[in-house]
Amino acid sequence: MDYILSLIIFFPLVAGILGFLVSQNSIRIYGISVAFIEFMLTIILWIGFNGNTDGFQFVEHVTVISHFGMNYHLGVDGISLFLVILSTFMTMIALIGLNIKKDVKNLIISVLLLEMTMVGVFLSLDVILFYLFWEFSLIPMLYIIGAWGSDKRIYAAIKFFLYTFAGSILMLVGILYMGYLYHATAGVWSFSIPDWQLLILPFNTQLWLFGAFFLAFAIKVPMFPFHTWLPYAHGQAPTIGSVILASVLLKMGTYGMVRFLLPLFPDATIYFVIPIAIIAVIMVIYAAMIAYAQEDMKQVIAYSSISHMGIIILGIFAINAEGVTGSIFFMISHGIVSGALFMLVGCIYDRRHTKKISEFGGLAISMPTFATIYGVMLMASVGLPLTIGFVGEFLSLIGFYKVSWILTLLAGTGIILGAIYMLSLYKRSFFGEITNEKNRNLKDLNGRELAALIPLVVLVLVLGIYPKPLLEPIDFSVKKMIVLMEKKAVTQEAKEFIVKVNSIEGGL
Amino acid sequence: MITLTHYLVLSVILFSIGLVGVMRRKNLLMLFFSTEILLNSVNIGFVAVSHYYGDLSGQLFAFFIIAVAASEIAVGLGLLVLWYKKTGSINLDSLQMMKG
Amino acid sequence: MEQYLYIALFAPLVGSLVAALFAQSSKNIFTGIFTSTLIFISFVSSIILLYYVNANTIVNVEMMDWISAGNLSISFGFVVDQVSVIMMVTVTLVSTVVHVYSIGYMEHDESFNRFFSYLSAFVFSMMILVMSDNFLGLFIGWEGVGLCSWLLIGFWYKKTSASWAANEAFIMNRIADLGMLMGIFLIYWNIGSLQYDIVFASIVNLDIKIVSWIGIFLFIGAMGKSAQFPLHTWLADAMEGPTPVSALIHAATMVTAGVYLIVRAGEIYTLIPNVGMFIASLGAFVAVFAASMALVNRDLKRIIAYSTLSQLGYMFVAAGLGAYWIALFHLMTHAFFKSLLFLGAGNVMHAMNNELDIKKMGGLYKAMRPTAILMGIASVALAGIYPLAGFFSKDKILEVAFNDGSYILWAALFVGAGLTAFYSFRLIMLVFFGDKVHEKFGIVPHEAKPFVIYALTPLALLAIVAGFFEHSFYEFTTQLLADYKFTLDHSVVINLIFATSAIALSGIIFAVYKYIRGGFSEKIENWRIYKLLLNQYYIPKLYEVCIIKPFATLSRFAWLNIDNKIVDASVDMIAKTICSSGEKAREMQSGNLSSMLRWMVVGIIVLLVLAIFYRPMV
Amino acid sequence: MLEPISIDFAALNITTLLPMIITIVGALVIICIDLMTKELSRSFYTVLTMLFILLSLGTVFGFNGYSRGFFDVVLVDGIALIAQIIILVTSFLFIPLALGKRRFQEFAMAEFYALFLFMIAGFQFMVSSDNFILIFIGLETASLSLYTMIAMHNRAKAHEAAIKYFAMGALAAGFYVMSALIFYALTGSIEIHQIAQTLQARSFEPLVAILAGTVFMIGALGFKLSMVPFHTWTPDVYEGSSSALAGYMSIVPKIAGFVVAIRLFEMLIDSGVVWLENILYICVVLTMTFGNIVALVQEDVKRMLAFSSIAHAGFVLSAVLIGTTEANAGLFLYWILFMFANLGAFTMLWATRHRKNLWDNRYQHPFTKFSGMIKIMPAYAVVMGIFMFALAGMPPFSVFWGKLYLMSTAVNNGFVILAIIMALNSAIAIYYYMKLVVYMFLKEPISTDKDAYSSNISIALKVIIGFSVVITTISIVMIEPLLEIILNYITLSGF
Repeated sequence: MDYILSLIIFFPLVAGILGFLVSQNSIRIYGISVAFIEFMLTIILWIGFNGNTDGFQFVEHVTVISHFGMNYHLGVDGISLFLVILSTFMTMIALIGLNIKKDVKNLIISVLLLEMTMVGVFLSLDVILFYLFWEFSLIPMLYIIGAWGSDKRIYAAIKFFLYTFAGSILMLVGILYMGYLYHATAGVWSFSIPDWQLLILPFNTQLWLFGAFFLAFAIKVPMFPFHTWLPYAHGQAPTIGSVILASVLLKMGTYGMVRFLLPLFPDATIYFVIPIAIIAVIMVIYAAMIAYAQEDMKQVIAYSSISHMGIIILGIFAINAEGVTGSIFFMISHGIVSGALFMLVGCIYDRRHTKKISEFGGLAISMPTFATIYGVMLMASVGLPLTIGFVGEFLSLIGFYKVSWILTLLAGTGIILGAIYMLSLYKRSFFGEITNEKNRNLKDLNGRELAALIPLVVLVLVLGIYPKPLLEPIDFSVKKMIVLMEKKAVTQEAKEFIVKVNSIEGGL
Repeated sequence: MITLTHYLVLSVILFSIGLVGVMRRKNLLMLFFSTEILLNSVNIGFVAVSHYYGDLSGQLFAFFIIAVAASEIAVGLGLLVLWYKKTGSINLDSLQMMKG
Repeated sequence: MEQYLYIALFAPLVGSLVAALFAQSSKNIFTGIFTSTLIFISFVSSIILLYYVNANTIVNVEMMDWISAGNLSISFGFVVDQVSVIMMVTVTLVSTVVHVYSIGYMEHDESFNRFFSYLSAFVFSMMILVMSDNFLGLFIGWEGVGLCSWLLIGFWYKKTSASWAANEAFIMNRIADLGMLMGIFLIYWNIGSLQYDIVFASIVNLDIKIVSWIGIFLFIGAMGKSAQFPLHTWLADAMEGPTPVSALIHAATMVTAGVYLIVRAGEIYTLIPNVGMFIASLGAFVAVFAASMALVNRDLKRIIAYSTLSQLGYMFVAAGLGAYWIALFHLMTHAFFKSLLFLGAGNVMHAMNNELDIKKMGGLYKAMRPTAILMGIASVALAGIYPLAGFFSKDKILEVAFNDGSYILWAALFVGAGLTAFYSFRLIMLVFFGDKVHEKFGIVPHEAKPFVIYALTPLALLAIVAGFFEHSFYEFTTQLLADYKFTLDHSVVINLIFATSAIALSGIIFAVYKYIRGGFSEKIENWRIYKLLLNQYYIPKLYEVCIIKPFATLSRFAWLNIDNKIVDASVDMIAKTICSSGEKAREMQSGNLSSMLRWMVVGIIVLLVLAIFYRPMV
Repeated sequence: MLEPISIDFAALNITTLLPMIITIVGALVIICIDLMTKELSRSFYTVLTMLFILLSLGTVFGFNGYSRGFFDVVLVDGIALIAQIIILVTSFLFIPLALGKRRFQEFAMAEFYALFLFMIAGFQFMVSSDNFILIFIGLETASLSLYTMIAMHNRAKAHEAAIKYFAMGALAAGFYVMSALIFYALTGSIEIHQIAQTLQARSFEPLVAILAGTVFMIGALGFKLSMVPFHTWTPDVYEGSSSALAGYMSIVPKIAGFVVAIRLFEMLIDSGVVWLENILYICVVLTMTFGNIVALVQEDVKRMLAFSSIAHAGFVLSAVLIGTTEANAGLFLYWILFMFANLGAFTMLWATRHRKNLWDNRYQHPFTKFSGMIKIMPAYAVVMGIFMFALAGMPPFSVFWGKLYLMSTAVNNGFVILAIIMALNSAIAIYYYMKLVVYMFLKEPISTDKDAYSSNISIALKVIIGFSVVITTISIVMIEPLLEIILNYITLSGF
């Protein structure tokens, strides 16, 4: 078990490179097998994971560039564990659901490379290594969107790439500056997160560094007003691209916030809580309204992602165990639910080659199973209790309530607006008589699609009813982190804030 | 009495003439002449300064510049001939295949 | 004993899941019988539990953990106490009847199996709602019944109006649910737990302001589910669903969940009489407001729906004024007679080939005598005539209002009682008596199947006799709920009873008198007030114009103009600016040797000039 | 005054000249062989050249540390050594490009190889001296050889490129000697270290004159380093010359220029000439930005690479501005890593060189040419993609590490704004590199004729490409030893 993290990261890479040797007709099963083995590896990781231990586990540490303090440093804790599992799981599901025949080999190899980078981002404890995977993840995604997307795919791919690259390049400066500060304080070079977490920074420095990191994460999430790449990327990407993008890549941004912003810059974080929360609330409402106005089924879900990410951010910036744990759980649940929704849109797109809502109507008549699964996912998306979507949303909101009840109330309108756009989408496409004859004889979901979707449905329900196995380790790590934040905070207000939002009594 | 300053002023004037020539001349050959004037103006300066300091390295430099100028013009003229053979023109404006 | 709890809770779920397996296959009578049986089992378990609770054993189980994070720890916990067991019995009883009824009612529907799956799922959600021992568990049921209501209203999803109504119901409820969530958040952050017992034990220690806010937020939740003004419009539209659904969900059970919540959280509301007064006032307003709309409506089901709305108002008056047991009592009796009324209406609808306009019916008494009798009983009960159930519960509410000194409320309820009696009998008269208008449309009415009628008899029976259990009900529930002290003189009470009965009777008599002679003249339809009532005070219109349309327009505006033209365009503009500056800078690269040389010289000259004039601090 | 000069031969320390002597002798040998027989193939000359380069490299490795020789005009210090190593290794890797499948006439001529070796010798002199004369001689030897080699490609564009390069080079030479004259007039010396001492002793008075000298030196070196506004030759010359030579030109002349810049400018900046620091700051920013934004709008890959090399030069020039040991190490590290990526990219262009301009009237390598390459020749596309991302500074490929190190240096020395500008420029730069990737991977092919893309590919080229791909990809493990070596050399010479 000592090197399991390296194994998890590099297995898809090696498998991807070897994939060039596999012939075109077997490559799909090859991809699924690799993804399955990878998923099993992460499950083994979970089994081996000790939920009650401080700090990171399965740590690997090899010096790579000593002059520079860059190390090959991996580790996992409750915060990253489930995001890793989510990545491998959704990759597997997306590959099972894959329905592309054109150049499928290149596609599958790209997906495997992408899987490596996603897992790498979540497992890296060295910031340079983190940045490396973070940036590298853009390349396979560029290819996936640009080569297998719809008409405006190249524009969308370039936009996605440039936007996120431009955002993260400033983070690089931030990283370097942070490294410099660490060197100046500790006397040695280090880019390792556990080391950095011990570094206490003056308030003004924190503000600047916070800005540099935040921008990168905000674009990735994507936060208003940096979100415009997302609808294009989703709108044009092939199903598998959208699934992975929505379920994992966006989570990299919020993961970054939890991993970097909170423990490294506690004072700046607390300083910015309200402005960021306001942006998050705008995101929730604004994106939900735009989602309502969409004419394309996929765009509705794309904008709904933005809306939901707003609540995740709200949870993160609640700075209490309820909120942060909730938002991490919400990342996972949103990953599963939005992934499933994109997959469902993919199913109908495969049949009709259009995503326009006005082309549909009455699909429930011709495709009842499809409609049922869609309905389940829709309910999870609007956060119905006992589905996976509720737990995270509830915890995020309850967490932020302690910070500001009025903003929580406004963000809470997301659950209303979410119901509005989702139900109207469902009504327009599934209910009513069949108005378009092309929809009359559509085939219901086939075995491949069901194989991909049923596990998601099961997860949506099981984790909605029994989220404890996930919540417990997450909560443990989050609580540790909050204690650390309180210790590290340099300003009195920040300390008081943390104590305040983490204690019962006194509200409104 | 002609002092160092006079030589240097002469050198600067010649250098400026050379620069103006480089900027204004459209004939390749004339352009080469201008560059020669540039180099030789510097030579005057070097010799004068060398004499002023009683240091030989300036004159040494001047000799090297002369040598380099000679070889430079040899290569330059070679290129000019090539170009003339190809296009029948030694106008600078004819050299506009590549731009942008 | 726990096993009875689990049976009562999960039997409907099992039924629902089994029925769901057949959801896509053609009609199978088995699903109907199976689910009905399971609901009946649930009912029996509830009765057994009632017996236990009566013997003063309160059952409280923790099934398993659900959410825990930070200080928050919530588990699936269930409690069977005096309040919840009453609700359980009521719900399962009505559900059993509705299930059996539905076997007949839905027999020609292609989605028969799916219907039973949904219906049982609803019962399960409702059981969670009433049995949970914490607010979040209640919220599960709360949203669960919302989901089932959405599924069932939109059951005939091919009808656009049905799916529209379903969405409206869901969204309206969501608005209220947000309020409820806020209440839950507030409770959590002040008490640290959502368990009823812990919350009620420590609520007294809180600042009254906070308690008021909790009360207000929870009541907002209740307003949505119980369709109180201004969130009432969905209930009338919800009549698009199959009639058994209207009977079960939109009359007997789900809509009363709001009342249940207030009753359950009675310990909070007793601390904040101001909020209680507000609730009561709103209830009284709705009681009259809804009744007035029922006066003129011509849609059979909508009339009953408005009547439900009005009766919910009554319950809120009682709950708001602190007479929790009375609210619960009216809730129970209302469940019996109102579902009976609806199911009877279902029979009528079937007989009339799904025609709903009561002006197109008439004279059905001959063809459908059992139904007519059942509906008559229900209507008398609704009107509050001794000795039927409605008399006892409704009269008590008026008494409470009077006792409280809120004479305005009393007056409103008093007027409401008269209106109720009038519109109930307007309906009866127009449907069962008078001219056989339906013959013009070539409809031949027929009575429902006997087993359907038999299924309804328990309800009829209860509608008649339930009132006599008032005293034991009082004894039973006040073990848990706060008692309500009457301070009125006996003579005043007697007078009040007479007054109320008088106005109810006069309402009935007026209706019978008027409609036996052909009803009102056509002229009345041109009255402004008639139009106002017929258009539901133009409130749906108002929502349409002021909320739905602007929201859609604003959404489109935000998308097309803000998102595309400002946010996205400014991003593109940055890229374009960089590119166009590239194009500009490219001109430097003219390819002309002279100009290239000139650039070099210019560079040198500029630097020289800088060397002379630019002197940074050294 | 005229006394017999007696010089102890040992004091000449002639070994310091050994690396240059080997290359010069090599050149002469090649000429002699050519005189004797005309029938030898280009492969013979190529390999012979490589051998001489190897020999020279061997002698370079023999030095360790600071030594002067040959009347103290030759200075072999750390940066001279590291620069020589870079020059020789780059030359060693580029000369096999002569062995493409197609026959170009310049490679058939022995003179080409002789000139190549002369050029190397010239650059070697340039980097291993702090004497203005020797630097000038080295510069001119190298440049004159280079002009000739460009012209030997024997196409109209090559001639045009040679003439342009030549004319501007002559002007730059004028700037150079003018600068030397000014410094000589001010200090009476033409040795940089003596100039430095004298100037410091006089506490930089008269400043205007010193600055004037500096300005002309900026002009002269700026030309070599293609610094804005002295860069205008770069795209045209790259376009005109063969890809092999263009790639070479983007590396070697610049490293020689950087070494001279380090020697002169850092001396001045370290002594507190804030003016120069500010001007360099502006130049660095201008050069980076200009290179990048014009590269954005290019239609031809080679021209795009030319502009990108301007941007890269600007990026690296920041190291001169920062001027610490760390920064200089960063400069060399960056350049080595850049060399591999650039080698690969230009070799790829070279490999796809076709006799005719199939895709565009003017350009050999327009972007459209590479449309859908992934479908026609997937391996090529992937390899080219790797080089593009490497050049763009995408982790984990080579240039990223150089960029990281330089930016980190900037941050560590208080140039945070500069670091941010560098970062923003990288963000712009990614676009045009990605443009090629977009063409290769995302567009549909316009022709499926494999030969059109591989007309010049040969084993030698494949080996070179393979080598650079490997280095570019696994560069992460090379950083540590490379930095070790570079820092070792640099601290030896005290920069």
